[in-house]
Order: sequence, then structure tokens, then C-alpha cells
Amino acid sequence: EGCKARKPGGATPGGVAVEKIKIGFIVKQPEEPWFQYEWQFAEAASKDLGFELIKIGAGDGEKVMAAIDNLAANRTQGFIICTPDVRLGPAIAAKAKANGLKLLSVDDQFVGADGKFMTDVHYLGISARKIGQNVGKTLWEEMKKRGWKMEETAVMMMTFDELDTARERTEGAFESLVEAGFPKEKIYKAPQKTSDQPGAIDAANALLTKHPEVKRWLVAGMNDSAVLGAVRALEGQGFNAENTLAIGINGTDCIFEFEKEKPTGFFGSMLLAPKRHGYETAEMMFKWIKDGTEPPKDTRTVGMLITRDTYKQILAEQGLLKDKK
Amino acid sequence: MANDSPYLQFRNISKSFPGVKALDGVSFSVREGSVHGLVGENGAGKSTLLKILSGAYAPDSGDMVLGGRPMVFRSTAEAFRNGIAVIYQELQLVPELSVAENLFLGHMPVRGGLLDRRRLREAAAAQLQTIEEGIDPATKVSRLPIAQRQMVEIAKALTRGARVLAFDEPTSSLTAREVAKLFSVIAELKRQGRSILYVSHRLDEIFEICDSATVFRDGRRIETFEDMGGVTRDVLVNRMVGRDIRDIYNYAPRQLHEPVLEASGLAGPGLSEPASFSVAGGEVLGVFGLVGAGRTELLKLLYGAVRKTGGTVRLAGEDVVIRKPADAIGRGMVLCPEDRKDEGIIPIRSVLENLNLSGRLSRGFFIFGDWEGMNAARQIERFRIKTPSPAQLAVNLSGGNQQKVILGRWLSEKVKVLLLDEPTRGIDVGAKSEIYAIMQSLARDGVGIVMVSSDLPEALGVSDRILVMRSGRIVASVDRNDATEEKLLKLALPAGPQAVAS
Amino acid sequence: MKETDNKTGAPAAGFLRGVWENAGMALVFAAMFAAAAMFVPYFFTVTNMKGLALSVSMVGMGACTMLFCLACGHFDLSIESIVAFSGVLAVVVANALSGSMSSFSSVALGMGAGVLAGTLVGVMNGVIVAKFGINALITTLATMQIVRGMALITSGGKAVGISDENFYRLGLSDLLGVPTPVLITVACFVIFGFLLNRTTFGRNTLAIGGNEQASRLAGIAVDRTKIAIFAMQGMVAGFAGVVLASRLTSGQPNIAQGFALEVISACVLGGVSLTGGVGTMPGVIVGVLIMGMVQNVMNLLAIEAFWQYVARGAILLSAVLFDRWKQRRFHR
Amino acid sequence: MKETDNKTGAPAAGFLRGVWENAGMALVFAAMFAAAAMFVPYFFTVTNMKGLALSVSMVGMGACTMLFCLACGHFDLSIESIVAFSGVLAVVVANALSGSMSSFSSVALGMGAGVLAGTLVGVMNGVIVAKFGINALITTLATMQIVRGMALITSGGKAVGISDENFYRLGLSDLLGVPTPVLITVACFVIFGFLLNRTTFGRNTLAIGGNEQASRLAGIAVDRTKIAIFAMQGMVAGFAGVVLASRLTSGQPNIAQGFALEVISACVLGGVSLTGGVGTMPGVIVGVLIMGMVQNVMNLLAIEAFWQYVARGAILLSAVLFDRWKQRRFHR
Ligand SMILES: Nc1ncnc2c1ncn2[C@@H]1O[C@H](COP(=O)(O)OP(=O)(O)OP(=O)(O)O)[C@@H](O)[C@H]1O
Ligand SMILES: Nc1ncnc2c1ncn2[C@@H]1O[C@H](COP(=O)(O)OP(=O)(O)OP(=O)(O)O)[C@@H](O)[C@H]1O
Ligand SMILES: [Mg+2]
Ligand SMILES: [Mg+2]
Repeated sequence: EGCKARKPGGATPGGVAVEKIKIGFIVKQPEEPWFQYEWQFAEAASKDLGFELIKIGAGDGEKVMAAIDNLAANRTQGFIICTPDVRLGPAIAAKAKANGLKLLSVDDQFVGADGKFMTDVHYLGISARKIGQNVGKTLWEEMKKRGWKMEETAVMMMTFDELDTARERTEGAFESLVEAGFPKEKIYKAPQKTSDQPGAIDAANALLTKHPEVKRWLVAGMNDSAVLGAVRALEGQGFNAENTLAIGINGTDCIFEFEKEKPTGFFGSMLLAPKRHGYETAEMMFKWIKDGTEPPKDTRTVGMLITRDTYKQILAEQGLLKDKK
Repeated sequence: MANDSPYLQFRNISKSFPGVKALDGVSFSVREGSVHGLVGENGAGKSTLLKILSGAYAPDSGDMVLGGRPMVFRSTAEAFRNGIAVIYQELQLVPELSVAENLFLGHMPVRGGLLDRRRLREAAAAQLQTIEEGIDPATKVSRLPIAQRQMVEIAKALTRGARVLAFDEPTSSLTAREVAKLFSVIAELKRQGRSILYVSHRLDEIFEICDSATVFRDGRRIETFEDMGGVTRDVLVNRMVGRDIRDIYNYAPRQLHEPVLEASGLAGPGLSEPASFSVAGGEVLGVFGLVGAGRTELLKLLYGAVRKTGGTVRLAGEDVVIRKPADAIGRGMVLCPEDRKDEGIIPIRSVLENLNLSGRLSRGFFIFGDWEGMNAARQIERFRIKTPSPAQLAVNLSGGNQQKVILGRWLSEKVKVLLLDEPTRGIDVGAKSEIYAIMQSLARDGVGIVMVSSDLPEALGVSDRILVMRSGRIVASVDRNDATEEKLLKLALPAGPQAVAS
Repeated sequence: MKETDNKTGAPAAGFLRGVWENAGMALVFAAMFAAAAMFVPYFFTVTNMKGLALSVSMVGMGACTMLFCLACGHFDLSIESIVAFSGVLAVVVANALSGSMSSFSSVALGMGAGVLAGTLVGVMNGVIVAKFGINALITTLATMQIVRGMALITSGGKAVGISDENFYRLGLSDLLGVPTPVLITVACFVIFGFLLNRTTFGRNTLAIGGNEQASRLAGIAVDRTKIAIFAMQGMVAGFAGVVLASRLTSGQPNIAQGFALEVISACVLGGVSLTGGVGTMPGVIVGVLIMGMVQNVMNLLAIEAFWQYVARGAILLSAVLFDRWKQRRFHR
Repeated sequence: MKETDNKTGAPAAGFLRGVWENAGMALVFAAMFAAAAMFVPYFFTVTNMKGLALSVSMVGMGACTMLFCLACGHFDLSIESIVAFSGVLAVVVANALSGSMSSFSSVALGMGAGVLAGTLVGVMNGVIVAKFGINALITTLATMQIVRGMALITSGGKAVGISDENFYRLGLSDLLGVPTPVLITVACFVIFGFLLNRTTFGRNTLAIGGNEQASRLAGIAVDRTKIAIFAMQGMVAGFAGVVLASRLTSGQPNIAQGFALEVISACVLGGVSLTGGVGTMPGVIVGVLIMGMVQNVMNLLAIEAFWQYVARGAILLSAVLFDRWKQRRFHR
């Protein structure tokens, strides 16, 4: 629902006069497809609504501070940010205020000095823990559906505890599996040395060595890359779609896996919706600047399971397939 | 013998570096089957000329005529192809490779695209045979003492089978035995009809082997003596430095004081038995010996540069513990090292910094005022160091001038004991006489001086007393008045085959 | 002084050429700055200059001591972990002490603990490198890992929020509009520049890098100098970590990855030799500024993320190539 | 050969000491391996050996040519981006061609394109370093950025799936139970070890690193040798990228960050000097294996992620310290 009409000039209740509206969009890992998509949809919003979007990648706290300074220098009126660390919240909020910039956080919610979520900062996103729990729940249900026996089955949890969000996700999966009745002691952690696929392969291989007794594996991890690495390692040890059940998170890094002729152990992925995260946040920010319409403090989106059978349809709905081919 | 046709001709060669005109319109020619000497003060441009000959530098103007064909080499490979090989003043060896590999660097034998290791080993052994036995072609060059490295460097040039060979101060770190071997090799090369250029500051050598000679000063050719027959040493020196120098050693008897340095039972690597000796205040103690006799090691043990395994050292009557050079310096004993490239200069720092390196030790933390500049100016003046400015990098100085910088560094210190290891390596006669004069005057002030020298006339000329070392031990202490060349050489030479082992 | 220009021309022309010849990278920087000021909107504004200065402040601090480290022929990768660890430690200590003493003391003690920890890591690096003769790359790679691990363990892997707002002062205050971290960096430039040029310590550092063996024989306490250099490096990295924590209002265990490489690159760009013995403070400052400016301009121009990589690399390369071309042209 | 043991003792003891003295890191490795085999459950099993071999296969390939690069006195950071770019490019080209020709040709052409791209980057590095005399750190840091950007641009920032399953063969097949990537790595060890020791090219490489000026004066084509070394390095990195893509069944633009440092560390651990002129293939192999084994053992022992950092650093440090202690003790 893009209002195509551009209304240049004219002071609006929000207070910005003649100047063109400029909005910044800072993300923590610009190379990651997820953030590429977010930017892409924000870009779409900027075309539809007629504002200028400035995209900056900033991988750590220091870079974030520099990026906000750049935005201020560039006369933007507000920015959306996925912070590299939620504890940067107070610093980012203070910096935004000092520069007179409106602030909307996306994906990861800020955490204050007291360790509580900063509910006064506008936020749109998804709870890392919740999406992890979703993975755990789905694994459990699918396992039941396939009729795998508990005693032959174990969970391979690909962990990367250095990253807060990653830990929240894997802990979520852990919690829900345990809650559903999976024995704690058969959930094995495989800590990754690096967060890319080769790191996951090595971690998974070491774990597999230690547990030759396990016949069937459930796999969870912080994202698609981690889980795909585990699937590759499992394939190397002779496991396949029959005895591997792996679910990733993201849904955008694993499409090629679904496009393979034969099904693999990678059963599905929790698709996050970059469209909402990108387009809606940009739109909210635009309206906030232009009309002074304050966005809701807290907006939540949900993750959707995509599988080999459903991914085409769901991705198309989400506007994620149009750049393929 | 010498054929009269000039095989190699330099025509109007000029070359400048920033701030220095190293060569200025130099022309002369070298006959086939003859040895042509090049002499001149430090920084006169001799090495630069040889580097132009070898293609390492391109001349700014001028060219060479080789066997009738004018040419200028753009690379050393091109010079090799045209039958030219140069032994550079600074050793150009790869320390971590074996002697054999160094000998054939750039043209190792191959078979079927692969390195022919057997042929490499055999050819290297054969080549070494002609010039220096006792070097295993398989050892790493880094494990050889500097004199043997020099022999390897010479052998390396011989492997090229070149028609023109140029030697840039090949003997500055050699002792009599090696020099004799080198000269026989040169004589053989001459007999084969090759043309040889020979640079040296040891003028005796020039008279001994050169058929003709060219004198350089400040980048210009001053004179070429086509026949060395009627040339005297004084004439040559006069042409080189532009003034007469009669007695370069300047020796005058001095009064000796109490011992300033007493070493007893010194033991450590390089010495085959504990060494004991003492030096009186005001004494110049020469240390003579053949290559590998352990002289350098002896000085380094004294100085704390190498850890000693036993023995005591007394300085000015006081027992001292010296574990590292700083301890020695703190006690008033300094060492001017033998290997100027690896242990002496800091190549990429300025002349000024090099000169003041040790001086700063006694000056405290902050550097205020311009005492550094003043000291540098004084030393540059005193040793006549040829440099466009004190800010010039040491690496850009000529070899002899680098040596002067190192001497200047140590002779600007207030010391009780001065250890000098081959101090006049590569230094021109004028500066040598200056240095001897400084040594004498320091000695007159009560400083004890230990001077290692492979240059026998020098050892005889400046020392009050001479220690002779052989195979890692002190074999004799000879008084100035009893010392002759024959006597010292005889003492230094190993008595028999069993004397070498220990 | 007594040098004469032996090529051509009037003294004025000679002087100009002298500047041109020796200025090297500084000229590249000046040209880039002028171009940016003219063609990049908002570049030459107070806000942006402040932002630019802030964004290079960390690298600037690290580069000051890295200059010494490289000049003496070594390397320090561990600084990136030290930045993280000292920040975390400072916050943890300050938080733990707050309440039991005055706000000022708890914050000061926390910060002190951070700086001290960095210094200790530096001393350890120095001892291993100097006394045991282990390669500095391997040594600091190892301590980098250990210290990063300690940062993660101390913080439990999560950023630690600062409970006492006085802690923020170091990073968030300013003096006459100049942010404190920038002032600190400028102070570092001055102090370490002085140390390099006007003290025996600085000269000895360069001598050691130029020829370690010769320096030892000249009586320089090589080992002690090296240990001092690494200790200094650790101390400054520790302090930088504390300042950063204060700016970010939290101690972050994951921060500053790749920082060491960035600092080393800035130094090398500024003419510091990786093999030791060569380096100047003005050069380093220019190197730091060029690196910072390139990033700043790209952000201002909102260049696509992927193209930023290409542009960053290309600009870096052109800068050094231009500098080299200029040198060749004038020094033959 | 004709060297004799001039210290003491019977020839047998002398021989043993000879082995002990020269084996250096190999001994450290053997000790670590024995300890792991005894005390770490599952370590010495076929599955784990296979996993271990696979996990070092990439670093092993890179280290072969990095050895040459370091031996000639240089450095190459760009390999990590080349690995990513060549993988992405190979997949993109193979996918684009598939359909229009036989499966074999499209896959071969794709792989060829990846390797070629890597080689070209290497040549570029070599030319800049050798001909223009730019520091290799800065040069390869710049090309690292550029090439990473190209990988991201080519792939649109997303992993590119392989459409033709024949592509998988290179990474996922095996021969008598040994995975192909491991075989390739072993082949690299053999080939490049041979190249280093038995060809003039290899000896010239060491000569250049040991004394560049002497090499130049000896008529060695220094520039050409350097360019060839960088080209080789690019080629092998490109090939490693293709193998990795095949193992991952996709080309990943973000992969292999930090790979260059890992490779360089393995080399240095294996006794390769960072200043050039010193290095052996057996040493490098041991370095690679130690690094891989440490990680493998920690994973097997399920050491906490944060403590892994500490352990990794500590083990690395102990290994080099032990090696040094041994050398000191026996070489005086
Ligand atoms: N690479 C260089 N850069 C700058 N100046 C140089 C360079 N090489 C030589 N020079 C200068 O050129 C002049 C001639 O030097 P050269 O080495 O030819 O002298 P030399 O006659 O061999 O002296 P010595 O007897 O001391 O070896 C010296 O003043 C020296 O400082
Ligand atoms: N780095 C080294 N490695 C092995 N042996 C060495 C080393 N340096 C010296 N030596 C040996 O120690 C002995 C003494 O050498 P030293 O250099 O002290 O002799 P020197 O009398 O000073 O002779 P020179 O004229 O060569 O300096 C020699 O036999 C030499 O081969
Ligand atoms: Mg000379
Ligand atoms: Mg000696």
C-alpha cells in the first residue's frame, strides 16, 4: 500500500521542512543475504514513498558509532538499525538523541544497562529465543511424525556462543526440545570455531566421531549455514535424508538445498520475513518523520517453516523469489 | 704475457646519486691477460664503476667497449652472458643456503628440468678445491666465519668462467695464507688471457700483482699508470689523497701504566683452551692469527657478546662481571666489531644516528639540544667521512666510509679499554694514518687497546706487543722489537695436521 | 642545510620540489581531502569532521604504539583482544565495586584494572618475544586467542552494561566541542611522536629494528626495550578498550575483530616498514587519516555494500601506487 | 653426510640426538599425537582421522604455496577472498553453461574459470609487488577487499547452489576410503615439496628470500620468480575454492574469512621464517597438522567454546616454547 504521491516541500506536523527526507538503515552484516533482503525491501519502500535511503554496514560497536555520525553529517532525519550487539542499545539511543535522529531498531531488541529490554525504543522484530523454540518444536513434531525411536536418536546442536543472538536461538531450541520430552543428555553441543560452513563441518565431524552409536540425528543451529555444514558432515559419514532431520533458521541461505534433485537431510528452515523487516520499518520511519505518526513501540513478526514442498509458494508470497532465475 | 690490445674500455662514464656525483666522465682501458688495479680514497667511485660494469647500476652517461663492441648492461644476467663477473665489496651470499648452492646461484646445473644435485655437489667441490680446501660444500654459509665467506664469494665468481673478472677489495678480511692462494688463482686467470680489475686499499698488493693501475679521486680518474715499473708507493699515495703521507703508522714509544685489562682463564665457544693475558694502560696489543684462529671470539667473550663458560676479567684492577655488551660499555670497554654489515652499521638509519648510537647511552632519556648533530659533524670532519649530509642513510655510503662511521661511533666514547676487530678493513691510506694517530693519542692518554688485525704490516706497525693465536688458543706473545713477519707467520701456521684437531 | 640542489633551477622551485618529494603520502591525503571536500556533499561540515575524527580515534591510538612495535621489527595481533578484554574487565570491576565506595573511585579502579590487564598482556608478549625469541606473529596470535577467551569468560559472552553513568564521561564528554576520545588520540600522537624522536628510547627502537645484532653490540638493552614496547602497546590497547567501553556504554567481548590488521595497515600505508627500522609519526597519522577518510566518504556517498569492498581496495592500491610513482619519478 | 659428530659419544647416540635436534616441531607433534591417541576417547579412530584430515585439507593446500610466498620474503592475505570468489565463479559459470553442453564440459569449464580467476588475481598481486615494489601486505590487503567484493557481487551476496551434481565429485568422492580433498592436499604437499627442493625455481625462491640483492646480482630473474610465486598461490587458492564449493555443494561468497592468517600461522609454526629465506615442506606439514589436531581434540573433549580460545592459544604457545627450549638446550 504505497502512497505514490510525493509531496515535496510544505512543513508537516513532524516538523521537517523543505529538505528531502533521508533515512539511514544500518545493519550488522551487510554481506549476509538476510540483510541484503532487508535493504532490498527498504529500497522498495524508498521508491514507493519517495525518500532517500542510506545503507551502511557496521560490524561492531565502534563502526556503529561512526555510521551514526555519518548519517548525522548526511542530514538524515532518522535511522533503522540492526545492532551488532543488543547491549549497544543505550549508546545508540544516546547518540541518536544527541544528533536529533529518530531511531527504530529492527531484528534484535536493545538491552539496557540493567539487563532488561529497552522497551522505550521502538522495535520491530522477532524474538531469537522464540524462533529457536519454534525450531525445537518442529523437530520434535516431525520426529514423532516419522516415528523415529527416541533411543536411536540424538540432537546435534550447532552452537556459536560468542554471538548473543546465536546463543539465544540455540538455547531456545534446547529448551523446547527438553520441554517436549527429549532427554537432556542426548542433546549434544558442537561448538563452531568459525560461523561459516567449514567451521560447522569440522565441529559436526568431531561430534559424529564421538557418537557412532547414534542412528538418527536431529540438527539445529543458529542459522542455515550452521545447519547446512552439519548436513554436509553427516553426508560425509553416510547419513542421508532417511536418518537426518535438520532445520535451519533464515530461509534465504538454503534455497539451493531445496533445488537439489534429491531431498537431503536438510528438512526445512524457519523463514524470517525480511519484507516486513525491511519495508515496514522503512515505512514506519518515513511516516514518523513526515507526519509525526509515531510507530508502535513493539511489533513482532513470526517465523514460518519452509520445506522442499512449500518453499516456492511461500517465498513467492514474501516477494523473495523475484530476483531468482 | 700481457697482450697489448685493450679488451675492455670505459668511455666517459658518469653516475650520480642524490647529492653525490659518484663518477664523473671516467675513461680508461684494460688489456687482455693483465691485472689492472683501481685505487683511490674511500668514496672515490671504485665500487660504483664495478657495479656499472656488472650491470647492477646503469650509468647516467658513457658506455663500455668490450672486445670491440660498445655496450651498456641493463642487468647482471646480461653482463654474465657477456663474460663479466664481479666480486663485490660487500658479500653477496645467501646465508641460509649451502655453499654449493651459493657458488652456482643463478646458474645451478639442471637435468631434465630438475636440479642436478650430484653435479652441483661435484662441481662445487671441484671449484672449492682450487681456492680453499676445508670448506664442506654442504654447509650453510651462515655457519662460516667471514673470511671463509669471502673465499666462497671469490669461488662463486670463478664458476662463471668469465673473461673479465673484477675483484672489489677481496682481501680486506683475509689473512696471509688466503691472500697467497688468491694471488695464485689470479696469476692463473691472467695466464689464461683474462682481464682482471683489482681494487684494494692494501697498496703492497697493488704493487705485487697489478700490471697497470688507475687512480681515482672524487669520482674522477686522476691518472692511469700503464706500467707499474717506475711507480713508487709515495707517488701512488700522493695521487690518491693529493698530499704526501710518509709514515702512516706514526709509532712513537709510550710509557706503559698499570694493567687496565686482565683476563685469566677465559673459556667459551671458539677457544680451544682457556686464554689469559693482560693489557697495560697506554699499550697497543696486536692480535695476529690466521682465519678461524679464534681472535674474533676472544674479543667477543671479553665484551660479553658471547657468553663465556669460565674465566675472570679485571678492568683497571677491579673484578668485573660482564654478561652483556652494555655491562662492558658501562665499565669503559668497547668493541668495534669485525663484520660491519651484520654487526656494525644500522643500514637504513642515518649517518648521524649511526654515529651517536652508543653515545646516547650516557646521555639520559631525553634528547635535547643538538649534541647529536655536533658530535656527528665532529666525527665526519675527523675521519673525513664522505657523505652528502649527516642525514644520508648509512647503506648509501661506500664501504670504507661505513667502516669510518663505525670507528667514529666508538672513538667518540670516553673509554679505558678499546677492542678493535680489523678496524681498518677497507679504509684508504689517508684515513688509516689518521686512525693510527688517534689510536696512538688515546694510548698516550692511558687507554689500553687490543687490535685484531690480519694485515701483518699493520699489526707490526702499530702494536707494542703482539699476541699470536692459532686454532683457538694463544700461542705466543711477541714484543715489538722481536717481531718480524716471518716469525709471526710461523707461529700462526698450524704445526702439523694433528694441531688442527682438538 | 649545506645541501645544495645540484639539479636545476631557482631555490624556490627547489624548495617546492623538496616538499613534494618528501611529503609522500601526506600529499596523497591532501589531494584526497580536497577532492572529498569539493565533491562529496556534507563531507566538509563540522558534524562530519567530528564524526571522522571519532571514527579514527581508536585506530589512531593503536597505531601510535604499533609504530614502535613495527619499528623494532615486530608485530602485535593481540591488541584487538586486549581492547575487548580491558573494556569488559573495566566494566565488570567498576560494577562490582560500585556501591561499596564513591562513584569516582569505583569507576577509576575499574578503568585502572582494564589498563593494567592490557599492560600485563603486553609484558607477557614482550617477555616471550624478547627473552624466548619466539616469533611475534605466533606469540601474539596465541595471546590474542587467550585474551579473547578471557574476555568472553569474564563477560559470559554477553555485553556487560555499565551501571554507573560516570563511566560514560571518558567516551561521551567533550571539550569545546571536541570529543574526549579525539583529544586522547591527539595526545597520543604528540606523546608518542615525542617519544620516538626526542628520546633515546625512541631512537633505540629504530636502531633495533634496523639491525638488532649491531644494536646489542652497541650496548642497547635490546630485550628490555622490546618488553617496554610491548608493554606500552598493551597499555594503550587497554586504555583504548576502556575508552571504547565508555563510548559504547558497555563492555563488549566480541568487539574489535580485525582491529590489529586495520592498525597495521594504517601504519604500513603511512610508510612504516614491516621489517623494522623505518617509521615516522606524521606518516602514521596520515595513514590513519587516509584509511578513515576512505570509509567516511563511502558511507557519505552511500556506496553499495559490495562495491564498498572493491572501492576500498582500489583506493588503497591507487594511493600506494601513486606514492611509489611519485618517488620513482623524482628519485629515479 | 661427511659431517661428523664432534661432541661426544657413540655413533648411535649421535644419530638419535641428530634426529631429536633436527626434528623440532615434528617431535612436538608426535608427542601430542601420542598423548591424544592415548587419552582422548575416539581420537584414534578411522572416522576421526578422516575428519581430521578433511579439516586440515584446505589449510594444507594454502600452506603449500604460502610456504613459497613467505620463503621469498612476502605475504599473501588475498587467498581468503580468492577461495570465496573462485568457488562462486566456478558455480555460476558451470550453472550458466549447463544445458548448452555436456555435463562434463560445463563443470570442467566452470572449475577452470574459478582456477583461472584465482591465478589472475595472483598475477596481479605478483606484478604489483615485484614490478612496482609495493609492500605485499598492503597489496594483498587491497586485492583481498576487491576480490571479496567481486565474490559478493557475482553471487549477489547469497550462496549459489550447484545445479549439476557432477560438480560434487571433486569434494565428496573418495578413493579407497580417502576423501578426494585429502588426496589433493597430499598431492600438493608432494608436488610443492618437490618443487622447493629439486628445482632451481624452488632454490631461487629461498635465495630471493634470504638475500634479494645477492640473488638479483647473481642474475636470478627475481621479479619473474615472484610473479610466478604469487600466480601459483592464486591458482592453488582458486583450486581450493573450487574444491570447497564442491564440498559445500554451493559457492559461498562469505566463506574463509581469517583463512590467510590461519595458513600463515601454520607455516610459521612449521618453522617458516616471516622474513624469508627459511622454510621446509615437512615443517609446514607438521605446522598444519598441529593446528588441525589442537582444534580436533578440543572438539572431541567438548571443551566449552570460550575456554577453547584459551586452550588454543595456550597450546600454540607451549608448542613453540617447547621447541625453542629444546633448540637452546641442544644447540647451546
Ligand atoms: N646507492 C647509493 N646511494 C647514494 N650514494 C651512493 C650509493 N652508492 C654509492 N654512493 C656514493 O657514491 C660515492 C662513491 O662510492 P663507491 O662505493 O663507488 O666508493 P669506493 O671508491 O668504492 O669507496 P670505498 O673504498 O670506501 O669502497 C660515495 O660517495 C658514496 O657515498
Ligand atoms: N657462527 C659460527 N658457527 C660455527 N662456527 C663458527 C661460527 N663462527 C665462528 N666459528 C668457528 O669458530 C672458530 C673461531 O672463529 P673466529 O671468527 O673467532 O676466528 P678469527 O680468528 O677471528 O678469524 P677471522 O679472521 O675469520 O675472523 C673458527 O673455527 C670458526 O670456524
Ligand atoms: Mg668500494
Ligand atoms: Mg675475526
